Amino acid sequence: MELIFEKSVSGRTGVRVPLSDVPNAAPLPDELRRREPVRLPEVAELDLVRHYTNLSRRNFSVDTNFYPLGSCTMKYNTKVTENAGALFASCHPMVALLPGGDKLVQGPLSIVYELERQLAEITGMEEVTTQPLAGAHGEMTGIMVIAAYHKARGDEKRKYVIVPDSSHGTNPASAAMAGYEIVTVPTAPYGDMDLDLFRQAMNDEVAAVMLTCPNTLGLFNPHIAEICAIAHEGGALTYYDGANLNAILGKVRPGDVGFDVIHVNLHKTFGTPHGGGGPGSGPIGVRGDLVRFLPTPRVVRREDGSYAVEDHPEGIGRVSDFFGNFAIMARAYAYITMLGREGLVEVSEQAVLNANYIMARLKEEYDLPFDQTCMHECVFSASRQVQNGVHAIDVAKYLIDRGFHPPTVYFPLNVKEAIMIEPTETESKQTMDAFIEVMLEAARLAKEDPERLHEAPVTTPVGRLDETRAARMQQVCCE
Amino acid sequence: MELIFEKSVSGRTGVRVPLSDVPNAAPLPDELRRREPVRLPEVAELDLVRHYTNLSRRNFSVDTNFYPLGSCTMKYNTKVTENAGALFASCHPMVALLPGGDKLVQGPLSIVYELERQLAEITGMEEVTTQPLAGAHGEMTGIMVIAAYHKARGDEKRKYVIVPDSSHGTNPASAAMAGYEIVTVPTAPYGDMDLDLFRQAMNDEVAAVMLTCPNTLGLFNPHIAEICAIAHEGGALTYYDGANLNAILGKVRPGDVGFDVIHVNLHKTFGTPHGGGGPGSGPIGVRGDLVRFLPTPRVVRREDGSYAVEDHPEGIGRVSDFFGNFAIMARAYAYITMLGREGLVEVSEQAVLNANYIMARLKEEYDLPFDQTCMHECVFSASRQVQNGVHAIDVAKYLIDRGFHPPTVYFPLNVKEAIMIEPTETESKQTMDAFIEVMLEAARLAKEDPERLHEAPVTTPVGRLDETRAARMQQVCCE
Amino acid sequence: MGYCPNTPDDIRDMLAAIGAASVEELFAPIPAELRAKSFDLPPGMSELELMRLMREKAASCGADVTPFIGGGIYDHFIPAAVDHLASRAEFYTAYTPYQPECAQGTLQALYEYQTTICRLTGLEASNASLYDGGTAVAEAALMSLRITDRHKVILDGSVNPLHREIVTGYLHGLSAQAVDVAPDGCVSDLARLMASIDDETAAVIVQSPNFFGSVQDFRELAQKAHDHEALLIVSCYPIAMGLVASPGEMGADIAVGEGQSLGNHLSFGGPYFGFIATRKRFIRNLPGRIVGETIDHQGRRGFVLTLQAREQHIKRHKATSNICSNQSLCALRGLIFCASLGMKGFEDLARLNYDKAQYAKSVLGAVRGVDLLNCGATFNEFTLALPKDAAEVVQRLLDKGIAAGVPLGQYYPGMERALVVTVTEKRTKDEIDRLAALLEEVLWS
Amino acid sequence: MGYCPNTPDDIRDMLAAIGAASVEELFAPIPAELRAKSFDLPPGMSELELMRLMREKAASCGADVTPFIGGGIYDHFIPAAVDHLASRAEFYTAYTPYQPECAQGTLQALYEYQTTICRLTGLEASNASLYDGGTAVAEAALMSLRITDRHKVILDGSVNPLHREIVTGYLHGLSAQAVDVAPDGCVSDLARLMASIDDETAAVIVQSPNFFGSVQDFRELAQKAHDHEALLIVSCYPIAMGLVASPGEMGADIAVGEGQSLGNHLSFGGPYFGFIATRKRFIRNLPGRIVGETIDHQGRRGFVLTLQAREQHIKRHKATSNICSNQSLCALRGLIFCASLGMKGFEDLARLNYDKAQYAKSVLGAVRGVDLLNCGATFNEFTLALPKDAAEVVQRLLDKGIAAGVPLGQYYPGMERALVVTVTEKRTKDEIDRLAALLEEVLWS
Repeated sequence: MELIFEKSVSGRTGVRVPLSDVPNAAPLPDELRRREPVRLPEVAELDLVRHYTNLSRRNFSVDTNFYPLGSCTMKYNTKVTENAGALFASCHPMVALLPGGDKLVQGPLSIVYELERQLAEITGMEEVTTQPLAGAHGEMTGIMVIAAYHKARGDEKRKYVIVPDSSHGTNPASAAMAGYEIVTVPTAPYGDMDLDLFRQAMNDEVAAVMLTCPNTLGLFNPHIAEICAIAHEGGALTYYDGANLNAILGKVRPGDVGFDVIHVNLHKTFGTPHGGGGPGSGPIGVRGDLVRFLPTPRVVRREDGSYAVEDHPEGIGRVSDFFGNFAIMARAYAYITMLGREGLVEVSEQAVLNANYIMARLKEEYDLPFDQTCMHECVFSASRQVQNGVHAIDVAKYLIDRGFHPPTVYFPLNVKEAIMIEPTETESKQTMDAFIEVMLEAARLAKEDPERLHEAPVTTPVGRLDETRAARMQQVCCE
Repeated sequence: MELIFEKSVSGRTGVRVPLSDVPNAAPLPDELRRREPVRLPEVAELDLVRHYTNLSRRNFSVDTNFYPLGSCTMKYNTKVTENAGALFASCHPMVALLPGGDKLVQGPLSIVYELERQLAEITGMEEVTTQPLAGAHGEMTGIMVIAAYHKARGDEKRKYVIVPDSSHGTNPASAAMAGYEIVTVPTAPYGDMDLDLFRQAMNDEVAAVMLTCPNTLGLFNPHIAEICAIAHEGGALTYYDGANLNAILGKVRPGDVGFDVIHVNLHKTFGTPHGGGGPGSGPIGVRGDLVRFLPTPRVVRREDGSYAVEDHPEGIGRVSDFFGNFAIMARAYAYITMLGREGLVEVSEQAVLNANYIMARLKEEYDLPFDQTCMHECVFSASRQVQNGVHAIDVAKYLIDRGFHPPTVYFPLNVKEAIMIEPTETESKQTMDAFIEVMLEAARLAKEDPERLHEAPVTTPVGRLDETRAARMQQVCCE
Repeated sequence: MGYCPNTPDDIRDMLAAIGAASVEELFAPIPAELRAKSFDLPPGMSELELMRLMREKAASCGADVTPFIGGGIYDHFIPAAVDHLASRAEFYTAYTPYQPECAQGTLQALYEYQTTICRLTGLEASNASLYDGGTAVAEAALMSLRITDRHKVILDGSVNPLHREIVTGYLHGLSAQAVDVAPDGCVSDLARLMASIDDETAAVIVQSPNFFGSVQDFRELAQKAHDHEALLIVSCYPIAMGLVASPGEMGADIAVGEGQSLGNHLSFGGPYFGFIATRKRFIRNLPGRIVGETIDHQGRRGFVLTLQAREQHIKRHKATSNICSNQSLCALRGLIFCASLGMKGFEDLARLNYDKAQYAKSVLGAVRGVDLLNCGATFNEFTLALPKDAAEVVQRLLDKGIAAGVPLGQYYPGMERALVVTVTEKRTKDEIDRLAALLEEVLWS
Repeated sequence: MGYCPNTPDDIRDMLAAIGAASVEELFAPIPAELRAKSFDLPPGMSELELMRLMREKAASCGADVTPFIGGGIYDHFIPAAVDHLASRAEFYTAYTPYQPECAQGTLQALYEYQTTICRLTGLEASNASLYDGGTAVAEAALMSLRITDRHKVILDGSVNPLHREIVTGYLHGLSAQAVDVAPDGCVSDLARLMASIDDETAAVIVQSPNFFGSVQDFRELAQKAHDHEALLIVSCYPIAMGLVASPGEMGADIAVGEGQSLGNHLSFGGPYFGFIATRKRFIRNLPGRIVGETIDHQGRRGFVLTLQAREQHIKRHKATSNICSNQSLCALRGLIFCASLGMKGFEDLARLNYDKAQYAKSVLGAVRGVDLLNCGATFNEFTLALPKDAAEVVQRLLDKGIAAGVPLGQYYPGMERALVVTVTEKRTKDEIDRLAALLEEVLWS
């Protein structure tokens, strides 16, 4: 399909700009003026609409396809929460920061406040801030809070953050952005961070340990309380990556277990759409004595029940401009409020049931490196298929031809040829059965007709793309 | 694709019904109660969303494809008018009919009133009613008004309505619904209703003559004033089918020419979407002495500038429940208001330019039965292609494979193998050039590889369907 | 410039291809004396200004009034998914599915819609929609004339008066006779209806629940009609079908109704849709479009417009109706609404309407001086007898932001003190209690 | 039951396939002592009740205040097509395009977005979006540290104070130094900025137009920075790019900014998007995702995520940034906004902002006791010197439904009487005149 720029016709106009009701002003001084107009596409509204409507049709999405992309929690997002989030479109955030402005924005302030309370209860933390704009942003914010904590105690020597080798790449990257050096602890044969190696890595220069639980293998680490204890004993704090929180709603609260800081991905666990890669939202929760380090400002509830915006002078400052990705937060607030206690517990129960079902049905044909009850996702390996020259990517591409978005492949890094499947609770047994059929078919084809898998996908507008060429050419915008 | 009913799983629930805040009531008496629940599909919201999202993707539409469906005026409908129409979603029409209710609905009443004034000015008529819910409904309403006029004059003998053979089928059908018998006048070799035969058909039993102008060949009939005069001389009234009004905005006003009644299709000329076959909206306009026969109620403007709903006691009664398809009317009002005088004139000029351009570019390869300047649409014949065994339908189906919605084929009935192309003013030269390329390609294939055309379409979810089987089976709902 | 895409360069090139010197030249076939004498419209405006104007108008549209009114149109809950799905551009910017290969989306949806209507009404064949409730009753009446080749229709007085007016207009043109049978209070006078049936009768038309809210058993009436080879036409309120015996169960030959309450916004009167269903043997007498199932040459299932020989574009003046554009998109909304609730949800929704109305009956009936008119069983509407003129009471309550009901005087002379109150699932107990309190206040203070 | 589809039968069958007796059994790997001690949330509600609650909250969201405020976020016109297209489910319910064959929609759109950003900023390489304006400035600062391998950043005091706070926080963790240079009134103190640059300097960060609304020429500053092999980072307001010299023209090495004004709703603070563009030679130092063009085995053009070796999922702690989820959908809105206006429309829009602000300057500057602070050239914001405390004035005007501007005292001690006023194309002459009248009233009565 042509680029919108390639559809441009000189002199064609799209949407009409409002007419002016004021006099023309004298122009800007010459040296401040742009030399040439911005070379934007010149298209009619119909061109625009047809272009992006047809472009959208070149995507798989949750609303069109089963999307079992492990570690991403691609659940279905209800349309009512989408509508709820759109209600605040005309609300200028700066009003809240004007003197006396807070009383005009009680609705959205109440949502910030109440969502923070809901998330605190769900995670077992004392307080939450919704400022971080994505999971990784939450991680960085959390590590900044941890750094502020150590600094406030005069504990300046801590320069390391420990992460297991199975962690999301964002964990070490976020800790590094916050100024720490990274210590990576390998996974033990039982699938979790090696406890002994962790013990060895701990010392009084460690600022924090970052864990994902259930981990990226979809396994619940029964040693997390012990890990927290070891860390605390060494003066380090513990960070819980809430990426996989969808598995444990109402079952486990990281705060109860002993974690000090957590981030949650509203776009994974709390039913907000992923937007083709964003926006997300990554609030963090902290235990009691870290509250004072949370970013400024804070939304507070006054005694009269009204809400106000307050500076938070001891905090780490501002990590985003206002209160976070508010319209995403409003969707999550609506989601939590609509599902309620029982609904949220059901989320985790059904997510875990669905993952175990797929695991049970596929494990005859695909290697299962850690054959134990999984949580919300299961990780296979295509190593058996590799013997026939078929790799995880080939299975993935074949699924596309059959109308399924592929699982995550080649992650986590500690499983060779990983195929990581997360069905989520919103998918039915019937949909999973159809997916399982095709996965089994792929396994059969791997033996009988591997070429079919190598050629896939053939039903898409383009076949497998030359990524090396892309990296070499560095063609990232059109001329 | 499966039917939604085939996706039903017993016990599965979709959207949650609100909880009750009142006591359970004693049940209805047994004989009044439904025996079994309605067998509606039992699907989750995700099933529902995925089903209808994917179903929608099996359609061509203006927003995805060029749609030159002659006589349907498939222009692009701006998104802002769509939004404007949606603003009145929560407005109950019965409020307007309650005592004192009119003052609460001044906004929508003003739209009804102003739209009627706009349409009156555009068509050159005295007054307009927006009650008719589609073009054909407007036709029937118009003929009912004409019947009431004759009756009020005590002229009871008139029992015929004259239509040309090239008219839309709705013309004779509507007149028949209003109780008239139909006299059909053939088309003369010059493409319009044969004037001599019309003269012969006229007598004092004729109630009305219904004309479409430009006619369904896309030709402007220069004799319309004469036809009106002949009709009026014989005591008949003249009805203008406004289906093709898009060609003459600001150029010709049927009221000025001498027509007594007109209907306009808001969904053709005035930029409202076609909805997969409806809803449309078919207001009618009438000359001064027919105003008293318009349906009841009327929206009027009081001296103080406020709007009221009034009974219209001499009128033909009610033809629909309230004020017409209001949300469609609101879109049309927004369209007319946004385009304004100049914009509407440009609509017709560009629509006519586009049609003549396509006509000029294709007439070397397709027979053009009436080779003269056309208005908003042009009608070719595939008779040359028939010599190679290729029919209009084969060209149409080939266009589908190439991403274009086919033109109207086999209409009008007075052209053999008709291919009726109406590009509308919203399409660019570039889009038409792409279409022309494919049309020329089809003409070439008709000579060189007719089988290619017979096999088309091959890119759609289904190939050509067995219509005879459908008519024989009469399977119109699933068990 | 308006919304036309062609640039001056495009226009120049196109004129060259045509061989015309100017766009105006293309209008030469129009004789000068036929040219428009006026075209006096204001200049256009941009999106921003347009939406400013439209929002102003929408600010005064009665949306803040709490509606206890129906009259055929009901303030029901619409699941968010309905708007999202029906606003898919591929649905709403397509036209009539004349080319089935590239319109399977619309066609399959309409087939599913027809199935839904058959199941709601308990009948066997539905078309793909009519304009609205009123014209649907009229089309059913015309259909009965065609089937029976008779010219008399008996029209129960408890059918929605707006609909009766439309039916009368349609029949009038065809010189058919409409015999009105006045209701007995709030219920159909079944005895008089039955007595009116004779061998000239094409059909009897009743409504369930009727305009006063009453639900009645029409089985005996059906039998009597059938004894005379006449048809029973039942106009029904689709939400009630979750609880109330369907037209099919009652013995109806044709069921029609206003589909608005199935997922269509109030929108000041439209667009909504009318539905019609009948026994399979009458299928060729149905008006409008019908979608049927078939296969392609590879045996793949597909859907097409079928039995088009009934329709105006083929049969012209001998067509079963003049209808061409129908209300497809509204019908699609109805389908999605039904599918989103599902079998159980639809029943629950109906019950909720019933329960709330029963609660309102008890609370409003307890207001000093207010009586319930004896309407027998009701669904979600009922009729109150007030101690004062109902129109006045309604007007005073409107000033307090509440539309208390439809006063009957304007439709039924002599019933000036009667008020039809509607209670859907959207009305809360608090709102009902508030209506009772305000009614008491308006009546007595 | 919540929104999970499986029925009791499904669950039974699935458990049988798993070999588990109950769902609870699947949670056996979680030791009992780790189980949640509380989960005290209220019961759920239905759609209808939820929307009732949310609409109540939205009724008090300040949407009825006329905003003459900016501070980085602007009340601009959004063409209807933007909402329609960005709400296509295939866009908003997809995820990061890791599988390019079934994500060409997102990928091509992001490629077009990157092109748009390059053209707006006058630079050569853009990524696929960052979080927001503030974090974009911070990412640019970090990028300059990586490129120069230095640890000092000079931060102009007229950069948005909210952004400066974020930059400071980001730099703090890395023990990098942020040198603040106070503005000279409403303009950057170019002399002091230039004097601050030395061979330790990674970058100078300025903003155009700056927080006070002023537009300045940074060419000399760029030259000075480049002389020291330091970078110039310009944070810019994209709408101004229709009229004001671009960062590229000014000699910037990195351009960043808040993308909200390009088609994103105000939404009480987000989601918006940050953008970043740079010279092609620095492309490997960009943070976040980048889409590149390539071909498939048949030579068909396609788009993929490229240069992923920079990113956290590959490079982990050595990545150029930790960013993973970005603001794709908001960037898509920005793209569609720009494309809907086009080259000419975008320029016209910028001019309209400029003209309206110039008009407002003349009208507000004429209010008794009010002066324009000397800001030099401005785009659509400017700073007033009031005869009273600006915070008080703003508060009193808020009570009259008008947000008159951002009082500067809270950000610039000593500027308690200064007020930054924003005028976008959405503010009408009448609203501007009304602001002037009310300002006069509040100041003097």
